[in-house]
Order: sequence, then structure tokens, then C-alpha cells
Amino acid sequence: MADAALNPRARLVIALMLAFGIAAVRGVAVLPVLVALPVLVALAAGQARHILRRLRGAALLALGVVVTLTLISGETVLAQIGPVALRLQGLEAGMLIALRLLSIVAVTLALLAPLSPFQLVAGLRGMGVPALMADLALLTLRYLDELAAELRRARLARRLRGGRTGWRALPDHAFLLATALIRAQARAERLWSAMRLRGYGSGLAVDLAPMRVTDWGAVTAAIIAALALVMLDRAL
Amino acid sequence: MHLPDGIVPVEMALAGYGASAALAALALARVKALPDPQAEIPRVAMLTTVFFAASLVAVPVPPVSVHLMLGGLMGVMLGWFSVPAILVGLFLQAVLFGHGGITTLGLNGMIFCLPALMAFGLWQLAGRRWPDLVALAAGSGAVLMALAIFAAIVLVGLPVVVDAGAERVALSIFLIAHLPLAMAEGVIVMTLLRVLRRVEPRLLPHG
Amino acid sequence: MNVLALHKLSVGHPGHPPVLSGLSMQMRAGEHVGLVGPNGAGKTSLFHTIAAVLPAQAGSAEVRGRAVRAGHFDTDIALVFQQAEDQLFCPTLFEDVAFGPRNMGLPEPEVQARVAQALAACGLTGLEDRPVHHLSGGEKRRACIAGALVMQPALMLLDEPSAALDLRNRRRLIALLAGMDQALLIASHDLELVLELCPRVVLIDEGRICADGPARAVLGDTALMAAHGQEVPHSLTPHDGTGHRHVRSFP
Amino acid sequence: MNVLALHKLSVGHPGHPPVLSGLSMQMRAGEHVGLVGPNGAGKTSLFHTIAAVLPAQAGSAEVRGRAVRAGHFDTDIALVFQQAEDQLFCPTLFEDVAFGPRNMGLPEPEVQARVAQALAACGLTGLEDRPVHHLSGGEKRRACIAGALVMQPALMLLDEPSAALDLRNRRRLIALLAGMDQALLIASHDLELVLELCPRVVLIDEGRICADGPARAVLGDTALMAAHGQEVPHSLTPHDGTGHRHVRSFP
Ligand SMILES: Nc1ncnc2c1ncn2[C@@H]1O[C@H](COP(=O)(O)OP(=O)(O)OP(=O)(O)O)[C@@H](O)[C@H]1O
Ligand SMILES: Nc1ncnc2c1ncn2[C@@H]1O[C@H](COP(=O)(O)OP(=O)(O)OP(=O)(O)O)[C@@H](O)[C@H]1O
Ligand SMILES: [Mg+2]
Ligand SMILES: [Mg+2]
Repeated sequence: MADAALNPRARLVIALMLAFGIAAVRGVAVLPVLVALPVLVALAAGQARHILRRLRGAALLALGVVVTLTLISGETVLAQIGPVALRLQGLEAGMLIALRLLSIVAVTLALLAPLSPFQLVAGLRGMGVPALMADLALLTLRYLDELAAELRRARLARRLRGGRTGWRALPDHAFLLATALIRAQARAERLWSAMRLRGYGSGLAVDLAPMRVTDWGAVTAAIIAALALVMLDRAL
Repeated sequence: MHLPDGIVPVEMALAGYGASAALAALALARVKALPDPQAEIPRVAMLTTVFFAASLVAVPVPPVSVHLMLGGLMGVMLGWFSVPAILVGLFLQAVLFGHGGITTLGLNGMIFCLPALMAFGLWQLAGRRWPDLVALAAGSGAVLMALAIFAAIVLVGLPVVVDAGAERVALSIFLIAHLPLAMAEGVIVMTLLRVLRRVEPRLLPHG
Repeated sequence: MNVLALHKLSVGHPGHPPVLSGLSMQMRAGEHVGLVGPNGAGKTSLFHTIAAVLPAQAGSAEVRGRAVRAGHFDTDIALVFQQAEDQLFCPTLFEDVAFGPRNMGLPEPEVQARVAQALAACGLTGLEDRPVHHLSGGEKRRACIAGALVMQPALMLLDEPSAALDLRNRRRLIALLAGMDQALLIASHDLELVLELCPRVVLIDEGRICADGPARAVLGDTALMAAHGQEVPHSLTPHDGTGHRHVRSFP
Repeated sequence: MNVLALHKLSVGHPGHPPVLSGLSMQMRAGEHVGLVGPNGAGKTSLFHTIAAVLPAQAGSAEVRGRAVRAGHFDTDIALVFQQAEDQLFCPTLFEDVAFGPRNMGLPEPEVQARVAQALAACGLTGLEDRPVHHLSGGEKRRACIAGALVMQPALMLLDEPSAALDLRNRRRLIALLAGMDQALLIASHDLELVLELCPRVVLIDEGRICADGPARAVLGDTALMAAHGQEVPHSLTPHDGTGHRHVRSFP
């Protein structure tokens, strides 16, 4: 699939363009487009199932917004269930927020989740993000395992020597967190030396893949789509 | 307590980006003036990892979720480095987990970075004299300050149809839900700094 | 009573094929057994299964008659990890060694006494207040051993106890372990150490027990050892003290 | 030209008194030197100082005529860490070994070729796609060595290279290192390995160099070795192959 090979930089730009386009929507008239857009992108990226799974948190949040706003705001009462009134304006505002949220998250995930950490960071560099921040992003992802392993190790070592469990272990845990962090930092320093000793300078060793015609095409299409969305929204 | 995508108008989101970019530029300039910024990177990255991971253990309390924020910790431990660290952490959270938002990245940056810098300032001022007290205040204070900024943004940003009174009630519930978090973060910062003072003073912000 | 009994035990990592399968063996209380085998044979994995860190893929392991269940840890067993850093988690050496006895609910004076004794046995007296991550490689290794000793377990599993030790400390460790009346299971590539400490040796390779018998018979069997990528220890091969010896060739 | 030159070098950890002081020594290109000394003598700290990980407390170190400055790393030096886990940081074994050559900007086919060669030399062929944290202890150690080898540095610092290796792999490692024409500085408690690989040995203890000379003279000097907590290696002491030997007593 052509899309699978989209340049990381292009993906970042497209994600930002579409996200801001969607965020700019104000009226309920274009809501169907907000549903269609992420579906299209997800299908194009071949990521549909993957995204659905990761969308759960955002969906819960969106539901919460809809329910809360429907209950607390607006004049027009749609229905009255005992003391609880469901209101039209709240429902509309809630739906708008919820759909904007879901569709932005879906678009972002579809475009960026398939990238490896290296590609993601290379893309950031390509967009002119300072080297220091790009390095930070890469190391952060790398150290995630290290930190988890450090915590796991400390917990295991603790249990093996008869460490308590349950709520009585709570103070122990705060302490464990602190010592694990200190040790993780010491290890981080050694790992960093190991990387530098093997020639890691400032900046990345991965090449920035050049933007090809398809990349430019996709970026242009995204810009047009975002503008069209905003203009459609303002016109209706 | 991230501001998700889609809640606030796009103009605010753009303004947030502008503000965060300016803050990042300032912080990076400060950082570059340090004697050997490269040597600090592993420590900064490890704390960024902690910050990044902390939000993953989240309890969704719609329309937001409660989780450790660690802004105060970042500020005290990293000083000006906390700004790039937090921004990177927020970006990764948004992109990899759909947590927070890509359009609201700038606003979230303000919600987390300003309290971090406040904590840093507090520590700079009095950390040496009353380490435990200041650590507690920095940890808790950062959460409270973040809450205040968050509330301000939501108040300004929510659609006009929302009834002002109801909005305030909802916000208060949300704020109260976060008070235990403020306490917990104070204790975390204090414990960590205590252990550090004892076994690895080199990593302390104040040698 | 047997301190350790394995019945048709299969050892492996979740989601991977078993590393070892159909292991059966027993250890009597107080017995010292050496566990040898090439890199990747599964010594560490076996230890983790016995210590309830890793679930058994099939069969069972029993410690003092009680079945081992993964995640249910037992202070009757002490495990000294192959990687010293995996085991030390407290800020200072003293706290790390005292962690076990404190959790066993011993009164503080007894804790202090036991810790002092364990540190002395491992040659660490004077380093009590050192942060553990400021110790040298050999000091860390000894700290781990002290942390296990102090628990006075019925069965100690030692994974490469002599790695990173200098010769004086290695000798001290040998003397210390030789004098212990608890059961010891020692995985090591240091065959001289195994030979000195363990009357009985178990050789594992290719997923199973290849030999189980008197140390001198197993370790001295040139054909057997060569077949499993091992060498007969120096002290079992005669040579002339000039430093030249019969180098065997390996695949 | 000297590949390494130390002038009155003091080595230590920030905020602590020096571990070693006033060290002076030279190594010629291609020379293989053994570094021995008891636990905590400062071998690892010295390596870290030479590799620019730790700042020198006084004096200077020069690698190929260039002064070492902490934080300014040089791909002419490769360091194999004592703790294997400190060194492996890529997701898979292949990526980890390829990390160095890729950073040196080599073209991809050359990277592939070099990595394949280094993995083969370390007996790791076939494990390319394994996550590094799923390797056994000995496999991790060899992965570290492969990552250093692949850089083809002028000076390799090996900290306990044979720890955690089984005898076959230890022998393979010895053969590999013996055939290298780069300079090697090898810190090890495995004196037999040092004896086989290094014509010259430096003994450090109590913060200074206690002996520097031909391996056979230093390691064979019973009084000197005993004074510094070491033992003369087996292969330099005659014995009869029964497993009994002259056990010296130590303080
Ligand atoms: N976490 C893991 N997941 C999957 N496989 C693993 C894991 N840890 C180890 N292995 C594999 O299991 C096998 C046995 O490993 P183990 O660590 O038990 O060997 P060992 O006998 O202790 O070797 P060594 O002497 O090198 O320490 C090896 O092939 C190793 O690659
Ligand atoms: N990060 C540190 N901070 C302070 N002191 C340290 C640190 N690391 C090691 N030391 C101390 O410095 C001394 C030298 O340690 P080093 O690790 O260099 O010894 P070594 O010769 O490599 O020993 P081993 O053979 O046990 O590996 C030891 O006494 C150790 O306790
Ligand atoms: Mg092992
Ligand atoms: Mg060392």
C-alpha cells in the first residue's frame, strides 16, 4: 500500500493539518464529515482494527462529555426522567465536542501509531524540532522498558526476601519508587555513555527519508481537505 | 489532567502552541547556557520517561481522568530542562496513547510547565534551608496551580450554551477530586528528595 | 525429607518453547549440589522456576514437601541472582541486607546481629552505609550473597556466585559455603569451585539432565564434558606447571 | 606511537576520595595487557576514566596522542562494560550490534557484513532478532563483546570479558582476542585467561600500580600475589591431577 510508505515527516504534517481542521469545526452540520474523515484515513492506512482498540479511553471521555453537557446545559428540555432533564443545546454541544475529539484522536493514531520510535523521532527532526528534544523523545521511549524492568526487578527482589503485600506495603512502595528512580538514573547515565562510546553524536543516525512526490501530494491533499472542512463549516 | 482535543476553540489551541513555543525557546536558551547540557540528557530523559509513564496509570473520571502529574517533581529535579522534557512527554502521550491531545499540546504544555517552573523557583528560593517543607509545597503546589490554569482554560473555552452555574459546580467537583492527588504528589517529591539527599546528593538540584 | 524434589518439571519462558523438560531430581537437606551446563542451557530459568519467579510449564517442583506456585514466595528459599543488580534495591548496603530479617519480624537487635554476621562473612564490614549502586562489581556480588545468607534459608540457589569475585574473596566464599549446613544448589561455570564444594554434580544441556552423579565422575569424564561444550577442570588434569597444557579443540 | 599513555593519573568518583592515584603507564599499538587486582581496586573506575565516562581527578590520559576529556567520546576506544546490561540498549541483538557502525555512517551493506562477522566471531549467529533482554547471561556478555568488536577500535577495554561465559565460549573468546591486532587492556579475575592472552600484566591495589611486567613473572610471584589477595594461577603451579592442591592461607 502506497500509504504505508508515507514519510514520517509527511505523516506528522498531515496529522497536524487535519487535527486543526477538525478542531476548527463549530457547527453540527458537518458532523457527518467528522465521522467520515477518520474512517477514510484509517482505511487508507490499513489500521482500522488497531485504532478501534486504542480508541477506548477517548470514547469513554467523549461519552462522559455528552452525558454531562446533556444533563447540565441548555434551555430546551428534550425529555424529563424524574428529576433528570435532558437538554437539547447541551446534547448538541456535547456531540460536537465528542466527535471532534474522537475524530482527531483517530486521525492521529491512524497516521502516527504505526511509526517506530526511530521514525517518529526522525519525523520530528525533519519538522525542525530542536535536536535536544528529539533526543529526549528517543531516549524516553528507550528508557520506558528500562524503568519498567527496574521497578519489576525491585519488586521481585523485595518479594523474594519476604516483602509484605497488600496495603501494608504502601509506604514500601513509595520508597521503592524513589530508589528505583535513582538507580534507573544511574543506569541511564551508563547507557548514555555506552551509546556515545559507539559514536552516537548529537542528532540521529537514521537518515531522514526525502519527501517524495506522493508525500507532497498527500500533504497538499490534507491541507486542501482541512481548508475545505473549515470553509464548509463556516458556509453552512 | 490533560485537556483533550476538541474541547476548546481552535483559536485558543493555536494561542497555546504559540505560548508553549515561546516558553520552550526561552528554556532551551537557558539550558544551552549550562556548562555541559549533553551530560544532563540521560537524567532528563529518565525523568521524562517517569512523567510519560505516570499518566498511563489513569483512572478515567469523565470528562477528564485523574492520574499522577509530577509537574512539581519535574521542576524541582530538572529546572529549565523540565520544559522540553514535559513537552516531549506530552507529545508522546498524545501520539502513542491518544492521551491529551495533539491540537491542545500547547495548552497542556502551559498547564504542566508553568507549575513546574514555579516549583523550581520555590526550590531555588528556599530548598536548601527547609528541604522537606519546600519539597512538599512544590509537589502539592504544582498540582494546585495546574488545576487553576486548567480551570481557567476550560471556563474561557467551553461553548457559551453551557450554563455558567452548572459549569462551576462541575469544575468544583473536578477540583475536589484532585485534592488527594495534590497531597500524594507532595509526599512523593519529599520522599524522593530525602532518599536522594542520603544516597546520591550529586543528583540533587543543589549539589 | 527431601528439601527439593522435581517431578517431570518443564521450565520455560511464557510464549516460548520449553528450555528444559521432564526434569526429575531430588536434593536431601544439607546436600550441596553443583549445576553445570553451557550458556543458555537453562540454569537461570530453572532457578527462577524453583524460586516461584517463573511458572512451571509442566510437572511440579516441591520445596520441603510443599509445591512451588509461581508468585507465592517462600523465605525457605533464597535466590542469589546471576545479575547482582537485579537483587539490590535498598538505598544502602545495611538496609538491603537487613530487609529480609526485618520482614521476618525479628527484633531489631537480632536483625543487627544477623546483618553484622552476614556482612562479616562476606568481607563487607565497613561498607554498611555505602549506597548499593556505588559498590564495585565484586562488592555487589558479595552484597547479594550476604542478603541471602542472612535469611538462613533451608535451600540456597546460587547463580554464578563466584563471577566478578577476586581470588581471595572467591576462596573466602568457598570456605563460607563449604561450612554451611543448609542445602545449596550452585550453578556455575567455575568448575573448580563446583568441584571443591559439591560432592554431587548435575549436568544439563539440550533441554534435559545429561548426567547426575559424583562430582569427580561427572566433571572428570573427558568425553562427556567435551560433548556438552565443557572442559575437565584443571585440577583434574595433570600438567607440569609451565603454563602449557593440552588444549582440546571444539566445534 | 603509544596507543595509551597515562601520566600521573588520579581516578575517582565525584565527591569521593580518589580510588587510584599517580598512575603512569604506556601501551604500544597492538599490545595486549592484563589488568589484575582485588575487588574494589579500581579497575572499572580506571576503564571509565580512559573511556571518558568519568572525569580524571588529576593527571591525564592520552589515547593515540589525544588527551581524553570526560564527555568527549572517541570511537577509537571501545569499552565492554562489566555489567552487560549497562551496554545493551537496542530492541534486538542485530540492531544493538549495528548501532555503532550505523553511527559511523557506514553504508548499509558494509554494516550488515560487519555485524554478521562480529556475531559469528562471538557465536551469536541465529540470535539476530532476539530481544536483548531475552538473552541468557552468557549470551548478553557476548553481545556486548560483539558490539565492541564491530567498531574495530584501536584500543579495546574489556572489563571481565569471561564472566558468565561457559568454557567453550571462554575458549572461543580467548582464540578470538588472541588473534586481534588491536591493543587490548583486559581487566579480569580469570588469571588463566590473562596468562593466555597477555604477555604483560599490570597489578593494581591500594590505589597504585604494584607491579607491571611480564605476565609469567608477575602472576607467578607467589609472595607478591599473596600480598595483594591474589593466587598464582593453577597452570603455573605444579600439581598431580587428583584435585588436591596446596591451599595457601590468606588473611
Ligand atoms: N525472558 C526470556 N524470554 C525468552 N527466552 C529467554 C528469556 N530469558 C532467557 N531466555 C532463553 O532461555 C534459554 C535459557 O536461558 P538461561 O538464562 O536459563 O540460561 P543459563 O543456563 O542461565 O545460561 P548462562 O550460563 O548464559 O547464564 C536461553 O536460550 C535464553 O536465550
Ligand atoms: N559510583 C561510585 N561512587 C562512589 N564510589 C564508587 C562508585 N563506584 C565504585 N565506587 C568505589 O570505588 C572503588 C573502586 O571500584 P571499581 O568498580 O573501580 O573496582 P574494581 O576494581 O572494578 O572491582 P571489581 O573487581 O569488584 O569489579 C570501590 O571501593 C567502590 O566501592
Ligand atoms: Mg544464567
Ligand atoms: Mg569492576
